[in-house]
This record gives sequence, structure tokens and C-alpha cells, in this order.
Amino acid sequence: MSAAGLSAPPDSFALVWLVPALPLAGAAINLFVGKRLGRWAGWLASALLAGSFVISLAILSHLLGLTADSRLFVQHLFDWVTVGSFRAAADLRIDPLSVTMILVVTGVGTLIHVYAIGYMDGDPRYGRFFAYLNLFAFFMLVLVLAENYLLLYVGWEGVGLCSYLLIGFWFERKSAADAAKKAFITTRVGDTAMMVGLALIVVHVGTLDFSSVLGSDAGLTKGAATAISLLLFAGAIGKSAQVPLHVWLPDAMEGPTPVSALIHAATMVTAGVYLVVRSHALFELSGTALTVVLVIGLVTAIYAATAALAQDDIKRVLAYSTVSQLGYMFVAAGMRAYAAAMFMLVAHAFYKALLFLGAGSVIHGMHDEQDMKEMGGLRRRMPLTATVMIVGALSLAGVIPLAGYFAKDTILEIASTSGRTLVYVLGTAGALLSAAYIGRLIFLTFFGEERSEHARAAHESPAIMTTPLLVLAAGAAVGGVLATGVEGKLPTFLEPVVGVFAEGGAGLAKGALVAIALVVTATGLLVTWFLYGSGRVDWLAVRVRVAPLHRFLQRAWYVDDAYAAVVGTPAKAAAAFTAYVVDARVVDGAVNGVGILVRRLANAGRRVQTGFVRNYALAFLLGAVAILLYVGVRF
Amino acid sequence: MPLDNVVFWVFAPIAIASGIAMLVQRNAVHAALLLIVNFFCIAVFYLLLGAPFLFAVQIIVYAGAIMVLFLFVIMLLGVDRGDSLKERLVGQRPAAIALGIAFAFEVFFAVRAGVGFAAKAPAGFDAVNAGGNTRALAKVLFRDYFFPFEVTSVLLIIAAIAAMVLAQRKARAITQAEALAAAAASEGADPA
Amino acid sequence: MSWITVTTFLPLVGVPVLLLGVRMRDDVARAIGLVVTLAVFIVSLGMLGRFDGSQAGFQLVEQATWVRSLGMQYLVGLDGVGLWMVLLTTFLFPLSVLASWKLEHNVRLFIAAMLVLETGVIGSFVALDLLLFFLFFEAILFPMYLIIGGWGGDRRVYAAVKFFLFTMAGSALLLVAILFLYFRSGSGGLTPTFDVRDLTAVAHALPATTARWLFLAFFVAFAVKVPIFPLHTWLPDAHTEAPTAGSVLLAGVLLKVGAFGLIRFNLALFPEASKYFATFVSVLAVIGIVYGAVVALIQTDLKRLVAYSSVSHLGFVVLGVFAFTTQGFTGGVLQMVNHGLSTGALFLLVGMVYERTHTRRLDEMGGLASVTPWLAGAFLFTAFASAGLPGLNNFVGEFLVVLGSFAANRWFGSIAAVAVVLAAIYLLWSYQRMAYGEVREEHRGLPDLSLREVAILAPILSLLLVFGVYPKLVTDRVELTTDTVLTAVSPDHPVESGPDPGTVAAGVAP
Amino acid sequence: MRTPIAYFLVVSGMLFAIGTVGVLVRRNALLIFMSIELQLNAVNLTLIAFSRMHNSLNGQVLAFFSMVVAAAEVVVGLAIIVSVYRRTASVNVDEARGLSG
Amino acid sequence: MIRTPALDLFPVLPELILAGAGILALLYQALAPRPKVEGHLALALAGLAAAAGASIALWDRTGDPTVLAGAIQADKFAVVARLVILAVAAVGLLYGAHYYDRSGDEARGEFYPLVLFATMGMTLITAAADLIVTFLALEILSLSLYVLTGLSRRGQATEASMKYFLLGAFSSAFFLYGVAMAYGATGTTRIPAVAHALAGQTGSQALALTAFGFLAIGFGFKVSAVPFHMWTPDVYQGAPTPVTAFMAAATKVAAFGALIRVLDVSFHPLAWSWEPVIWVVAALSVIVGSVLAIAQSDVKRMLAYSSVAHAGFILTGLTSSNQDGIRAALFYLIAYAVMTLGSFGVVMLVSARGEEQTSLASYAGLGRRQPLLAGLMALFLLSLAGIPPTAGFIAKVGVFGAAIRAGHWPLVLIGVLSSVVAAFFYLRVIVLMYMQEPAGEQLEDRAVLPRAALAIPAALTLVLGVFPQIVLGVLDKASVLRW
Repeated sequence: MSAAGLSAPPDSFALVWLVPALPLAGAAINLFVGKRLGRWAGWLASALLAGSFVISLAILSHLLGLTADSRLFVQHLFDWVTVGSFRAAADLRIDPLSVTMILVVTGVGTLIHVYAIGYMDGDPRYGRFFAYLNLFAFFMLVLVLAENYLLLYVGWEGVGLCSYLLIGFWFERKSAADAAKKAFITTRVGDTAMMVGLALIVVHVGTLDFSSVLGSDAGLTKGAATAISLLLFAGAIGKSAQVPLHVWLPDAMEGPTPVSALIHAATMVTAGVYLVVRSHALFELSGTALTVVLVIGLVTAIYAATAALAQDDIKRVLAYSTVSQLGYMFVAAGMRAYAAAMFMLVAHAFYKALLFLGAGSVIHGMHDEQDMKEMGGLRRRMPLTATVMIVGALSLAGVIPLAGYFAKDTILEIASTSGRTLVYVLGTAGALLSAAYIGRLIFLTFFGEERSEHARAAHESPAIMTTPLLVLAAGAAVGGVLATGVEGKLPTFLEPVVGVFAEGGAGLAKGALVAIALVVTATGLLVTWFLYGSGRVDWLAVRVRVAPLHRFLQRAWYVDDAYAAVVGTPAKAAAAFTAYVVDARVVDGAVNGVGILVRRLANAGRRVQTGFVRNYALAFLLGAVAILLYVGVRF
Repeated sequence: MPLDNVVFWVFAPIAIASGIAMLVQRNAVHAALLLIVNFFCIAVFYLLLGAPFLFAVQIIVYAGAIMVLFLFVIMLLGVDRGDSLKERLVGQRPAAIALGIAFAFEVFFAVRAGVGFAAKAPAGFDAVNAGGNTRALAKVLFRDYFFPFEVTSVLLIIAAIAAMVLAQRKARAITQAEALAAAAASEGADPA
Repeated sequence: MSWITVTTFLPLVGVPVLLLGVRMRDDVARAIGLVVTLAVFIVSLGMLGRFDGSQAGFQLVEQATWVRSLGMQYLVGLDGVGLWMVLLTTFLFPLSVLASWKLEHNVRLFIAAMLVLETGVIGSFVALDLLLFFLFFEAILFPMYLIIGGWGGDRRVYAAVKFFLFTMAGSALLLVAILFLYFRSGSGGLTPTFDVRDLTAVAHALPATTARWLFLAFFVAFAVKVPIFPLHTWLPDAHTEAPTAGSVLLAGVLLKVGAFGLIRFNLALFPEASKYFATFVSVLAVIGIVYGAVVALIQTDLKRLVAYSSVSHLGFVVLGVFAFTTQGFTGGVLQMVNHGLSTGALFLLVGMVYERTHTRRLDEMGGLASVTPWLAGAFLFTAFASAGLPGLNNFVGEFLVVLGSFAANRWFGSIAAVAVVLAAIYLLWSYQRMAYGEVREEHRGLPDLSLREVAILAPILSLLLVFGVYPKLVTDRVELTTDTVLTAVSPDHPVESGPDPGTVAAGVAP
Repeated sequence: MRTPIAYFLVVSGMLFAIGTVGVLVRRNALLIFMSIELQLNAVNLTLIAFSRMHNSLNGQVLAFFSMVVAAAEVVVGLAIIVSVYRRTASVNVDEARGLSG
Repeated sequence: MIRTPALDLFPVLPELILAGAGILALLYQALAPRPKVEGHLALALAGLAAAAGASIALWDRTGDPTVLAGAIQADKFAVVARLVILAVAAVGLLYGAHYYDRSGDEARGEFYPLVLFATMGMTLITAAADLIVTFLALEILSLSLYVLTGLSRRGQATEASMKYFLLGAFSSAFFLYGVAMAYGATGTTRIPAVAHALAGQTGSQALALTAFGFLAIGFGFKVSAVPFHMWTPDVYQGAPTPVTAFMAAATKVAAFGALIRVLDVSFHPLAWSWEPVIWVVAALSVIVGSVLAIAQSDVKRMLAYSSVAHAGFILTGLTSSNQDGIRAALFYLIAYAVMTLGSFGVVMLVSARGEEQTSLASYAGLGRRQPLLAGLMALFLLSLAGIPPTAGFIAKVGVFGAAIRAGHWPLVLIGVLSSVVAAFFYLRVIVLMYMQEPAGEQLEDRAVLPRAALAIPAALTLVLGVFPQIVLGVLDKASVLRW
């Protein structure tokens, strides 16, 4: 493995293989000897990932030292699959996009690892937890560093595996086990489409290497590009929990909270966005595919936001919020504003990880209570958590000048300036909803009266958990410096990969946009304050009054139920029919039927053998006459 | 109509009729007697066909010894009361008769195709029988067929053993049947 | 050294000792089994060393007159496909012996049956004389029948007889076809022969209709063994009732004989007919893929579930092979190895679970991940391998098959890919019911993996990973065989071999 | 001799057929056996007729052998029938059904 | 004075020895004060050995193939067939000695001469060059076997004997009619002469074909081919097991030996006409034998049906009227003799004192109770089923090959599919032996000597399966019929 790496120039690029390798080593160690390490398992895992982060930083600095055009490096590790003309190697790719991603993954990941040291304290499978987390980091890094789609797919499925393991970490609970399975299978639906997409690429281009497929000489037709793009996007839909494959993500909250933060907020779910951005050449060639991305993203953004409004489980609110926010990223990507999408990805990684970890802290303090109806007034009991969560919430809601504002505002601005008025309007509506649900979360959790024993007995989390919160909060707050509008630092950095966004001119003036955004955010927050924070409204009573609507939203438009009815039940019935009727009766029945037939024949034949010697003679004579008849015919 | 034709047309119907009569005869003794009649007719044919020696053997051995042995056994076992001719096996009788007729026809056609009804016996058989049928026969028998002839002795030994083994009683007293069977065995050897 | 002969017949060395040693202790019998099978494995590794991947055609060929009057020769040799099949066989046998360590009654006979079976299987893979192949092919039946029927579950007799008769019925046609070919090869005053290499030319010269009938005769025999839908129904019964070692070998090795036969004989001898029937066979394969997976979905018997998954997986093999593309074919062959390892491992694990819980019914299990985490972990690992998780062995094979068949027919490839989802569903579902949830009262305190079990699992699970990360181990040696076979099927098939050096260079891209 | 040989052959065939039918329709083992004797005699007639046709005595010799065989067969057959009768007090073959199926 | 031709009795020396031994055995039984089993056995085996020696001496005989005024064929075919029959007889005698010793039947002294005479008839029939000799030999072996079948105290044996006799005599009449027709067609009964006459078109086609029909019927009865097979199950079941073993194995060899001569010499010129008959009879035999065996619950009866099926397989080989077919049939006969002797030997040992335990049920758990017997039985059954590496496999390949070469692949198809059906009932016994528990107390015969005797067929089953060339090489020469 290292041989190829060492042959490369002696700079930090050569160490890129260590970025995934370190967490892999951690995973291996923790898997096999994690039990012996005790609490050190967590530290080891965090340290190794931190090591990756450091290397990533080194790579970044090295990369920044190069001219924009030469910011690309491919490290060949070994030949993986070589069959006929088809080749896929284990190659790692360094370019601004992948470096952005590994920084997020290792950076935010490390923080979450550290947080988990405290959060998972005392769990009987402590070591294994970190093994899984490290393994996840490994696969995620492979995903973003891969130089071809096949290797990307390895990471893609690998993170799915880890997601499965981590959601089902507390597998004694049936709900956790179910959720894990659901997550894996639902995403696999998309993955399969993606696999077909890869096959299609090979058929058309002959290789899966990014440099060939995404290059200008790939020679794809528009139709082929559309098909490939849509199939790839199907994978993204699954992994990034977009409509209609979003159903797994809310259930995935069964996993330990650090998992939700790392996998289901900051990194894995954003892989879809990464995929679209990475493959933007294909999507652009198609055009149609981009529109699909845009529509799906938009629908998801609004749909999930409405569902988030009605959840009582603090993590489920955040889950739907994540779905919605991912929708925004796809909206951006769909408008070719890849840099904006990426910026939102980064920003979201910070504030959503922060919110999740904060929620985890709350849950921790509430002795594993997640229902917001049981909370209230927690700002007094856990001030630090409350503070950082409010920062995160405001960032998400898009309050100037927090990172979230820049992220969302850029997207809406692009929608407006590029003349996509409908997108802008709906996006803005979504922003309103976002502000509302996050406001509701904050007010229900931290404000008002304590509504339960647990709430009254809640306590602040240990420093090992709060420290990462603070770091993340800082990021969520000041992350905006990376990108202010289309010409920010991040867009510039990404330019060699994704190009420059060059549409616009139309639409509302900058000032108007800012104003509208502020009004919308403020409205959302104020309304929820009035409803949940002011104490003047008996929100539980209101809920009863609008029960059907509430139910509709809480059950997320009954999509799960519809799936169960339309897909689940008939599929089960079909399987049962195939197994018990077709297989057992028809196919096997034919087989056994032959057996029975022969047996019947045998019994019938037995009856001919009567024991009467004269019958035997009759048969004899019959044969004799027949033979003589035959020879008679012959002469 | 030459004599041989007359003889043929007299004895052929008798032969057939006695054969059929044997089939429908309830009493075993009567059936045996009918068979003797039949054998006699056949013996007459032998004479017609230029086999006087076999004519004699047929009457002495077959009609005489063998059928007497049959009669003896019938009486010994006391099965001469006559048995019911009612058929219990479904379809056995019609099938048997149908197949029997079919069989006869097959032979008929084989003969018609293979020999033809116009073909008369070739002349010159007297030359073959020169020196008397018995002598001529002996020549053939002991020159061309001496080995098969010797082989028949084994057959007769086996017959003797069979009689001893199967008909013996536990006490190994020689029964009449056994004695008779043994006698028949030696008689069968006699003509040789 | 006659590598092939030694490998093939070495197992038989143990048989007389076992059969005659009336007073032998069971432990001694097991030890003999283990030592012999390990020795065979080591010898077969020598074969791997001697095999030259860059040389086309059969290697290590040994030839001797045998039954001159019937034209039968002792003629053995290996190509890339055969090599891996033999290695898979010799690898799985020691593990199976180890897995049968707890077997109690009549151990001597059991081990003897295993050893005879090993010879039969290896023989089938190396025989280059058609009749010799048939001999080995049939010789497999009885020992396997004994293993299933003698040491199996409750319905073992039914399963064993079904296995036997089904396979025999299939091979009935094969014998007719083989003899037909033999005499065909003798027409025109030539000496008739069973030599596959010579018969290839003879078979190619047959009229199309004749070749097609012969193809079908061969096909049915192998389709039963593979098994290809709808000739598969012996498989679930046999797998379910067989003892662990039986299931492992059945899945790991015996089914491969069928797929191997398709490659070695159907494709090589009747390329035109193969092409003619390719769509038909592919449709059956695709049906098998989906069908097996769908039926597996609702099985409550763990072994039965794995058995149906085999039907699905073997469908991939056939689909790949009959795509007549380099990728599909190589993928198919790779899947043969992979399926042998992963399904073999699954059966080993099911056996271990059964030894502990005394049930195969999923609804009578649960929570094993808490009591026996390593066992459950190993099971999960294997299940994911089986479900085609990238990085583990099945993925590459499945992907290549999808790729290859996709190039031939978009629909086949796509539908096959769908089955990958189903695989995830049934495997995870079964794992969940087995390992997740609350522990059942009676299963508390079950022991985790013993040292023996680790010794069984460690090698096979490692290979799941190794072949996932570095499939070239297999594919490099299969490459020329692929070319040979495919060139026969479609003369215009571009010979694709080897990466051109240089394009792989590491470094900064333009 | 003026009678066509074929006549004898046909009579012989008919006798053989009668014997055959006798085997099938009679139940008394002795009568069945007698029917078989009739068949053998029919064959003898055929042999002698052919002998005449071919102008050779071989056929007569064959018929002679046949008679010897018949004699030996009768001894064995009657012995068997007697032993059956001893055991079952019956010569009805329809009653011998201990073996069937 | 009658001039007798020069006597060259060398080619019939084996028969003469056998007949002599038979008479000696008879005398021993009659004259010895207390005839002993050992004495009988020694005498009979010595006779067989001497006959075998004489046969082997005939192998390299050159000169006129037809001797004794055209009565006997002195070719290698006859030598091989004789040796097989003699070997079968030897094993049959060993079985019988044990059987009658065990059953307590008053020492059946007649068993030995009868077997010797039957053997003589069998060896003679394979060497017969004249249809009348064939007929005489056929009667010798048949009459001996009728008696042997009844050689037991059991009522079943008597019944079997009577059935066998009545039907046998019935079929003899047909056979004799066939001989008459052949004579009518060609003016001769010499097997080669018939062929010459038919080839030279001097014979009558119609009569010749009719002759073939009648002879086929007669042989069909002897070899147990459908629909002339119906005596087989009853007789095999009713006869004392050693007799069954001897009869099943040796008669088949003898009858097929003669059939091969008749088909492939006498009627060779008419091969196109008779092949379809053999074809159909073979197919029927294979199917009926295999299918009906399934429904049996008695092992002897089951093996009887299986013997019907095997007759069909051999006939399958004979549909090819050339050396291939003859060689295949001969090999099959050898293999069949070996496995039949073996399996009936086991049946005898399992059946306890009399024949109390011949039902399938008495095989339950045999693998546990008597592993050696069970193992041997399994081996023989597998061979009967045609599973490699046993003799049965090579035998099947041989006959199928011959048939396919003659273009009869549909027949082979029927054959192979029937083998599958047949495998079912062979497997059933194996299932009983190895996969089921013993049912109740069983009487057990623990005699050592007959077990040792079983080693011979067992070894041969394997040797013929693995190194068939040993025998096939000999058969290459023996399958050339010289005439």
C-alpha cells in the first residue's frame, strides 16, 4: 500500500493514504482489542482521526501553495479490478473538492469523536462503538478521496454499513434494529440504481475514472448523460435522504446521538451532494438531470420542513431539518451553484452537528428523555448547552451574520438572480418554516416551565462533551467568512473543480434580498416564540384543535404508511406466494408429481403381476403375438 | 383324389377337433384320452410325410407311455372328478381365444409367404430314406447328431433326480409316483 | 511431480484406513480427516505455484491410457477456472472437517465419505476426458447422499434421495450426449475420443441443430447442479437437511461443478448453440436471481434462507458467463469462487449457531449479538459479504457480472442489480431476528466462538476480505481462459487482455 | 405325395394355437401340461413336414430329440405337480398365489 | 456300418467334466454312507475348477471353429462365457452349502449334482453351434433349475417351481417352434449355416423372420425380458436364495450367450429386421423392471425386477449388431453376474435361518448391526444402479455406447432415465440400512465363510469399475464370433 505512496513526491500529498488509513487502523485495533483498552479506546480513535485532520490540513496548505490549475494529485495505491479493458484501481484523488470534504469529515468527525468519549461513557460496547466510528470515517474518506466511481462506491456502501451498525448499536431495542435495517435497505435501493449507473458509464466510456468520465472527451451523448446522471442521482437520493427515499433518516435517530451528528447530519448524508457536485459535468451535459435535482431538492426542502414542525422528539426535528437542509443543497446544485451547495454543506456540517450534539447533551442531561413535551426551561439547568444550541439554531434559521445565513442566503440569491422566481419563493417559504421549526425546538426545550421531573433534575454535561460544542458553535457562527456570496473564499478554492457560477443579473436587488430574508427569519422565530416560548398559548390545546393537520405533519404526510401499504404488504404477499405456492406447489410440486406418478405406475404395474400363472402366460402370448405380428409385417 | 390327400382330409379335422374338445372337456381323463386321439392323428401324418419310424415312436412313447403316465397321475391324485370350466379371471378366456386365433393366422401367413400352398413335396424322398427310414435316420443321428444325442442322456439323468427329489416323502419311502416317474425316465431313454 | 493426480487422489489415502479401522477412536478418525485434507490443500497450493497465468490452454496435463476398449483415457489438466475451483475445494474441505468435529455417530464413515467426495469433486474439475469427467461427476453423488442422509436433519432421507435422483436424472442426458459426441468424433475413420481438446473441433463442426440438442443435454445436467431455475428445488431441501459440512460443501463446491461444467463443456464445445440459447439461459438466470432472493425473503429457517440465496447467487454466475463479455465471464468465474467462500462461511456459521441454539428457526432465536458477539459479528461480516458489500469479495464479482450482462442486455443487468437490494433485505432481516433484540431466556450464557471455531472462521473470513480488496489474485489467472472461451463463442470478440502498462502511473495528472 | 406341405404346416400351427389356448384357459395343472404336450407335438409335425419339404432326414432327427426332451420334461413336470398336490391337495393353478405383486 | 466323424472332444471337455462331476456327485450322495457337505462341496468345486482349466486351455485353440459335426462352436466367446458361468456356479455352490447347512433341511445332496448339471447346460448353450444343441442345453439347464427352485421345504418354493415349470415348458414349445421354422427356412439348424443360407438368399425370408420371432420369444423368457418376464419375480422370491443367486446370474449369462450367437450369427443378415424387436423389448424391460421394482417390499422380489431391467440394458447393447454390442453385452453380463451374486449373497446372510428376513424392513439399521454386510450391500446396489467407480457404471457406459453408435439414442435415453428410477429403489435399501434405526430383534447369521466368499464379488465390483481394461482387453478378442 505504502509503496506507491512513497514513490510520489515527498510532500504531504504522499501521505494522503494515511488519511483513511489512520481511522482504519483505529477501527481494527478497537474492534479486536477495544475491550482491553477501556476508555482509551475513545481517545485512540479520536487521536487517529485528529491525525488525519492534521494531515488534511497539511495537504490543504500544500494545495493552496500550488497554482489553481495544478491543484490535482492522484495517488495510485494498487490495481484493484482489472478485467479485460475495464480497470479500476485503488487511486486517491486530491483536489479542492475532496480536500474540502476530508477537512469537514476529519475536522467535524474528530470533534464528534471527542464528544462521544463522554457521551458513550459506560456503555458495555464502548470499544466497539469507536471501532465503528473510525470505520465510518475510513469509508467516508475513501468515498470523498476516490478517484473513480467504483472506489467511491466502496466508500458509499461502506458508510452505509457503518450507518447500519451504528443506528443499530443498541440492537436490543427492536426499534433500533428495525431502523438500522430500514436505513440500509432504503439507501440500498438508491445504491442499486447507482450501480446500474456505473455499469452504464462503463458501457459508454469504458472506465470509471473521474478524469476520463468527467473530462470533456468522454464522448457521451445527451441521452446517455441523462440516464447516467439520473441513476447516480438516485443513489444520492437514497444516501442524502431526499424524497422519496427519505424515510429512513428520521428513524435513524435510534442511533446514539454522536452517530446522528456525524453520520446523519455532517457527513454521510451529504455524500449525495458531493456526488452531484463531483459529477456535475455529467449533470450539466444532461441538463434535464439538473432540473430533476432541483425539483427533488426543492420538494424535499419544503416537505421535510413541514414535517419538522410537528415532531416532538428533539432528534426527529433535527432529522427532518437535515432532510430539508439537504434539499437546499440539491437546490443549489440543481442551479449549477455547486460552490454554494458545498458551502451550505460545510456550514450545515457545523451547525447541524452542533445542534445534534447539543440535543445529545440535552438528552444526556435529561437521562435519555428525548420528548420535548417533557422538557422546558432547560436553559437554567444547562446554560452552556442552551447557549451553543441557540447559536446553532440561529445559524440554521439564517440570522445574520451567522454561517447559516450566508449559506442559505447565497442559494436564495442565486435563485432570484438566475430568474428562478418560483424556486426563490418556495425557498423563502422553506426558510420561514426552517426558522419556525428550529425556533419551536429551542423554545420548547430551553424556555418556559420545566414540564417534567427529568427536566427539573437535568444537569449540564461534562466538559468532554461541551468543549466540542463550543468549537462547533464557533464554526457555526463565524463560518460565513469562508464564503460571502459567489466570490467568497470557498467558491474560489473550488473553482478548478466546479467552475465559476456565471448566471444572473436578473432578480431582486441585494438589499431587498437581505431584507426579505431577515423578515422571514424573524417572522418564523417570533411566531414560534409566541406559540411556545411566551407562555401565553396553550400549544397542547391548539394541537388538539388541529389534530388532523398535526397528525398529518407529524407522520410526515403518511409517507411511511403509504409505503407499507403500497410496497411492503404486497411485496410480502408476493414473496409468500412465490415461496409457498409457486415454489412449493408448482415447481417442487412438478418434481414430486413425477415421483408420485412413477409410484402410481409401479403400483398399477404390481396389480398386473397377479400371481395367476395363467395371467403370466397370457402376457407371454400377447408379447409373442405382437412380435410375430411385427415379423409378419416385415416379410 | 389321391390317397394321401384323402387320409389328410380325414385325419386333419379329427386332430383339430380332438384338440379343441380337449380344451372344453371338464373331465381330465377324457381330456387325456382325446389327446391320445390327437397324437394318433399326428402319427398318421408322420406316416404320410415319410417318417415311419417316428410314427411308431409317436404311438409307443407318446400315446403309450407318456399319456399313460398322465392318466396314472390323474388317477393317483384323484383329480378326475372334472373341474368347473367357469372362468374367474376377467377377460382371460376371450383374450386367450382371440390371441390363439391371431397366432394361428400368423402362422398361416408365415406358411403362405414362406412355403406357399401350391408347393408340393419334392420328389426323391425315397432316395433319402434309402435302406429304410430307420436305418437312414440312424445314419444321420449317429453321424451328424451324435453329440446332441449324447447330451440327451444328461437330460434323462436330471429327470431321474427330479423324480427322486420332488416326489420323495419325508421318510424317503419311494412312492408309486416316484417309481413311475423313474420308469418313465428310463422309458424315455429307451428309443435311443 | 504429477501435481494433479496427487491432489486428486491423495484424499483416498485416508479411506481404507478409516473403513478398516473398526475399533478406531472418533478423535483419530477426525484427525486423519483433517491431516489428509490439509495435506491435499498444501499440495494444491503447489499447483497454484506451478500454474502459469500467462499461458493459454490447459496446463499440468497428465495423460495415460486407461480403458482403451471404451476409448476412455486418464487425462487431466487445468485452466484458470479449474485451478480456482480446485483450490476452493481443497480449501473448504479441511474447514468442513473441522466444522464436523462435534459430529458423534459413525465418525469414521463420515470422514471417509468426505474424503471420497473430495476426490470426486477435484476429479470433476481436472478431468479433460469427457467420460472421465462424467465418472467423477457421478461419483460425487453417493458420498454426498450419504452425508446428507446419514447425518442430516429430520427430513434427511427425503432430501438425500431428492438430491441424488435429481442430479442423476440431469446427468442421464449428459451421458447420452457424451457418448454421441464420442462416436461422432470417430466418424470418417478417425479414432473416436473423449478428449475435450480434440472434441472441441469435432463439436464445432457439428450441424447447428445437432449441436443445439447436445447443448441442451449438457445444459440440463449442469443446470440441475448449478441449480438454474426451475431445476433448483432439490437444493433447499438438501441444504437444509444436510449437516453443516454437507451444506458447506454442497454450496461451496458441488454447485460449482455445475457452473464449471457449463463453462468447460457447454461454452467450449457448443459455442454457436451457446450463443443461440444465450438469451434463454440468461432469462432463466435472471429469474433465478430474483426468484431465489424473493423466496429467501420469507424463509424462517435460516439454512433454507441461505439455500435460496444460493439460487440467487448462482444465477449471477450463469448470467455473467452467458453474457459473453470479458467482464461478465470473469465476474461469473469470480463469483463461483466468492460464492463458495461466502456461502460456505454462512453455512459454517449457521452450523455454529445451530450447535448452540439447537434450532434453525429464526423466530426461535434473538439477541445473539449480546451473548455471542463474535459469532454474531462474524455472521454479519459474512452476510454483508454475501450481500455484495464493496470491499468484500462478492462485490467485485457481482459488479462485473452486472457490468458484463449490462453490456449484453440492459434489462438483465438492471434486474440482476435489483436482486442486490433483495439480498440486503433477507440477510439483514435474518441477522436482525437472529442477533438483535432481547436474548431469549434459554440462550443466556451461550459460549462465544471457541478456538476451533476461530480456526475455521479466520481463514475463510480473511479470504472474504482479501478477494474483495485484491480480486486480481483470481482474475489474473482466469484471463486467458476467458479469452479462449469467448473467442470460441464469438470469433469477433475482441481479445482483451492485460492493462497496457503506463496508464497506471502514479503522480499528478495533467 | 400330393398333399401340399403347407397343409401340414397349417394344421400344425392350428394345433399349436389350440395348445396355447389350452395353457391359458385350463386351471388344472395337468391339463395345462397336456396342452403343452400338444404344442410340442404340433412342432414335431412341423419339423417332419419341413423334413419332407427339404428332402432331408434332419427334421426327423430333430423331432426325435424333441420327443426325448418331452419325455424328460414330463417326468420333471409330473413330479413337480405331484409335489404341489402333496402340499396343497390341489392341482388348480389359480390357487397358487402365494407369490404375486 | 455307420461312419462316425473324427471325435474331437477337446472343445467340449468342460461339459464332459461337468457331467462327470455331476454323476460322481450323484454317486457320492447315493453310495457314501453319510454324505457330507464338505465332500460334496469339494467334489463339485473340483469339477468346476477342472472345467475352468479345460476352458482356459481352449483359449488358444486354433483350427476349425466348429467341431463335432457342427454341433459345437469352439471360439473365445464360448471360453469367456463358460468361465463366467463356472465362477458363478462356484460361488452359488458355496452359498448353497451354507444355506442348506443352516436351514437344517436334511442335507440336500441333490443340490450339488443339479447345480453341476445346470452349469453344464449353461456352458453348453453358450458353445452350441446347432440350434438343437441350444435347445437341448436349454432344457438341461431349465429342468435342473425347475428342480432346484423347488429344493426347499417352503411352500413358496414349490409354488415357484410349478410356475417356473409351466411357463418354462410353455416357452420351450415356442423356442422349439422357432427351431423348426429356422429349419424350414434354411433346411438346417446349424447356426452358421442358417446365416450362410440367409445371406445367400437361399432361405425363405418369411420363415426365417418367423423363426427369429419364436426364438426371440423363447430367449426373452429365459433372460426375463418384458413381456416374457412375469415368472421372474415369483420364482426369484420363491426359490431358495442360493438358487436364486445362481439362477439369476448364470442363466442370464448362458441365455444371453446363446442369444448373441443366434442374433449375431444366424440372423445377422436380417439385423435390420430384428433390431427394432430387440429395441422395443429392451425399452419395455428397462421401464417395467425399473418401475415395478419401486413398489416391492421384498428384497428378492425387488432384485428380480431389477434383473428384468438389467436384461433390458443388455438388450440395449445388443441392438447394435456388431462387435461393440457383443463386447458391451458380455461385459455387462460379467458385471451383472458379479453384483447379482454379491447382492443375493448378502440377502442370504441377512435372511436368517430360513427365508424369514427377506422383507425390506429387515434391512433397517443394518449399517449399525452389521456394518460389513451393509457396506457390501451398498457397494453392490450402487453397482447395480450404475454409479462409478463400480463395475455397473462401466457396464452401462458400454451398452449405451454400443446402442448410440448404432443410432439408438432414444433407447439409451429411455435407459438412462429408467436408471434414475431404478436408483430410487436401490437407494431405498441404502436408506434403510444407514439412515433408519433397526426395528426390533433380528436373527443374525454370523457365519464367516460366506462372508469371506462375498469378498470376491466385492473386489470384482471395484476392480471392474476402476480397471475394466483387464477384462475388456480379453473381451476384445472374445467378442469376435468365428463362424
